[in-house]
Amino acid sequence: MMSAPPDEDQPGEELPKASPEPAVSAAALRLAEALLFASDRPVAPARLQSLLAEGEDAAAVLRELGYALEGRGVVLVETGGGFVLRTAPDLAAALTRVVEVPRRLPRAAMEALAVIAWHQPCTRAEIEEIRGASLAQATLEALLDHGLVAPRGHKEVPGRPTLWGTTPRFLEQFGLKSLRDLPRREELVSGEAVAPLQATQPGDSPAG
Amino acid sequence: MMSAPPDEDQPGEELPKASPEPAVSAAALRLAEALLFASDRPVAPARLQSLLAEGEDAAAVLRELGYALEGRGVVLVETGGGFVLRTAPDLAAALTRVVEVPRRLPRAAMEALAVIAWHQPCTRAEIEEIRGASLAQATLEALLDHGLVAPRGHKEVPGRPTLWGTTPRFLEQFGLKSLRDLPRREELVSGEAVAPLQATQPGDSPAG
Amino acid sequence: MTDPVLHLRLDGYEGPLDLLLDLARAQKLDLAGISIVALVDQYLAVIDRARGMRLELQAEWLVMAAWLAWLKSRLLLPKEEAGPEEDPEALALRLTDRLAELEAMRIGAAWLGQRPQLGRDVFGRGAPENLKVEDRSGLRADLAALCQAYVAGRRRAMALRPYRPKPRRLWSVQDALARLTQVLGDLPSWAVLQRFLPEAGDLDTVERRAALASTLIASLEMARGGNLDLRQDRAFGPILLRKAERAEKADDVRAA
Repeated sequence: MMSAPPDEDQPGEELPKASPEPAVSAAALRLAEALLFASDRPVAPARLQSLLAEGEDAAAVLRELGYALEGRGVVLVETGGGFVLRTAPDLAAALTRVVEVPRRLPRAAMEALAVIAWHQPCTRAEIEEIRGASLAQATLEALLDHGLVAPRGHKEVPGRPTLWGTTPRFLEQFGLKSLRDLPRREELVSGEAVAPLQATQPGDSPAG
Repeated sequence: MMSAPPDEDQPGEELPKASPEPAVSAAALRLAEALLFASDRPVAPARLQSLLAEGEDAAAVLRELGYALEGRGVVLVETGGGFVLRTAPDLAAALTRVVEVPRRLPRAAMEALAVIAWHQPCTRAEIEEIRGASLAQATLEALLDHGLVAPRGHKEVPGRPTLWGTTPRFLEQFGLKSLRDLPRREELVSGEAVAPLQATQPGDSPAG
Repeated sequence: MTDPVLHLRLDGYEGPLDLLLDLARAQKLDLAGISIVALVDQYLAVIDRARGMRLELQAEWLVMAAWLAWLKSRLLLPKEEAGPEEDPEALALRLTDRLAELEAMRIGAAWLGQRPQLGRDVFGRGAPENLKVEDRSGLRADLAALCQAYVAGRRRAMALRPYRPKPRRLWSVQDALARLTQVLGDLPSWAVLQRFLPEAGDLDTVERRAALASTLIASLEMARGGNLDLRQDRAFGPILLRKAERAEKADDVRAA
């Protein structure tokens, strides 16, 4: 039985990989490997020790296993109070499979995008007027991040607000050849053409 | 390149195992080991193939990995439509001392499972006819809970009873490559597929 | 072999077939060679003994007992006395077949049971590593959703806007009089009444009808004053008007 700390203080300076410990049996190595493989959490040396035959030292077995695994697809890592086997870090990229999980745009973003699509170029104030709701900065940024909208100059009114329009990426996303492929907005909303938008009426301009 | 006997680590000229395959690179072997190691489900050769360099053959790599793991604590097993790593069967006794083991299936469930395995697809009435006893709801539920059986359509007779069959999980559970690995019924009866009869004496287990 | 089930617990068996199989095994290893008559006797003996102890024997056990007793009586009869539809040899064969099948399945269960089982004898990866990375940068949106979003946004905006009745631009009789007076001088001859309406572009139906009515009233007023001539050749026909040709044509109007 070994209750003392493992033999790290023993000689063997020149040979870093040599095992100066008594002897680690092949059976102990197998058992350690199987236990580490099957365990769902880090294996503390004490847990391995309880499986080993008299005279075998868990710490030495683990060290030997670590050597044996060098350069293999799997490495021994000490973590969280125990040892675990992990795939070699340099292989992770090759093994990782990317699964595309497309997201939906939040409702506000989708509506803002629709307003820009049908009323472009238009200012943020106009988008808010047309939707009847304020437009959060994050929403506009989300549309920018997706590359769906882009600035299209400035409106020549006091404050020179940015005008927004859709991008070629927008056409691609919605399978449009050109903006003319969008249904006319009178077809979507009855009375749309007759009632002029407040924002476009001179008296309602926020700056004026 | 595997560890167990240290000398085999060297890329020696004369390979101990005859490998008529083109060539299995050390990198491919590492990759295969890491891939299988990371997964708890059988990995189809096609999945490995997609990761390999041009000219490498997944089947050959897996065969080579199987050789390399022989006698180790973790071995390569073909089951349920793919390859998977499992702890070596002979280590069960040692490992079960530290790994939690689920209860075994009761005799009635094992027998019903056998009937389904050898007679699939079959109806509940057919299972009961063969066993000469009704099939308790709990028994069927236990098999379903373990994912060992699944519905396989309906039998086109009055009442359209459900047909039952075994699952890929069944193959995994019992380490079978495919249903063809089950001994034929004649082999069972003739004793070619040895199984101790004593284990099935009715007195051994409570009524299922 | 004579009495292998002296301390029988019937509820240890999964039904009568199970017991029969056990009894048959005690007779011989090869089920094809067992004596059906001996098997029946053993079964009946067991049931009899069990019935002495437990009255609540299940029906299936008793049904099997009755059927076996009947089968035995047929087997013991001379061959010619049994009808072809109830050939006792065939029935006995059917019984042994069933026993053989149950036996096979029991061995099958044992065969499965002694294989190293996953999670009991062999173990898979305890902490599998997730090799999947979700790429959520993609966008799920189509034209239908875009249209729907536009409609939803506009509908909400319209619902929010306070109701403002649309201002009616009604063409008054005064307007019509002014327009008629202004335009009439340029007309060389008869022209339809509709030509004297205001610019039609942005009038809706109601406004258009109102303008028509006021223009007609205005034209009647002017005709009364002798400033223009009106003419309608037939009922519901077009109403024509022109600048009055003073005095000499006044009769024509009255005639019309």
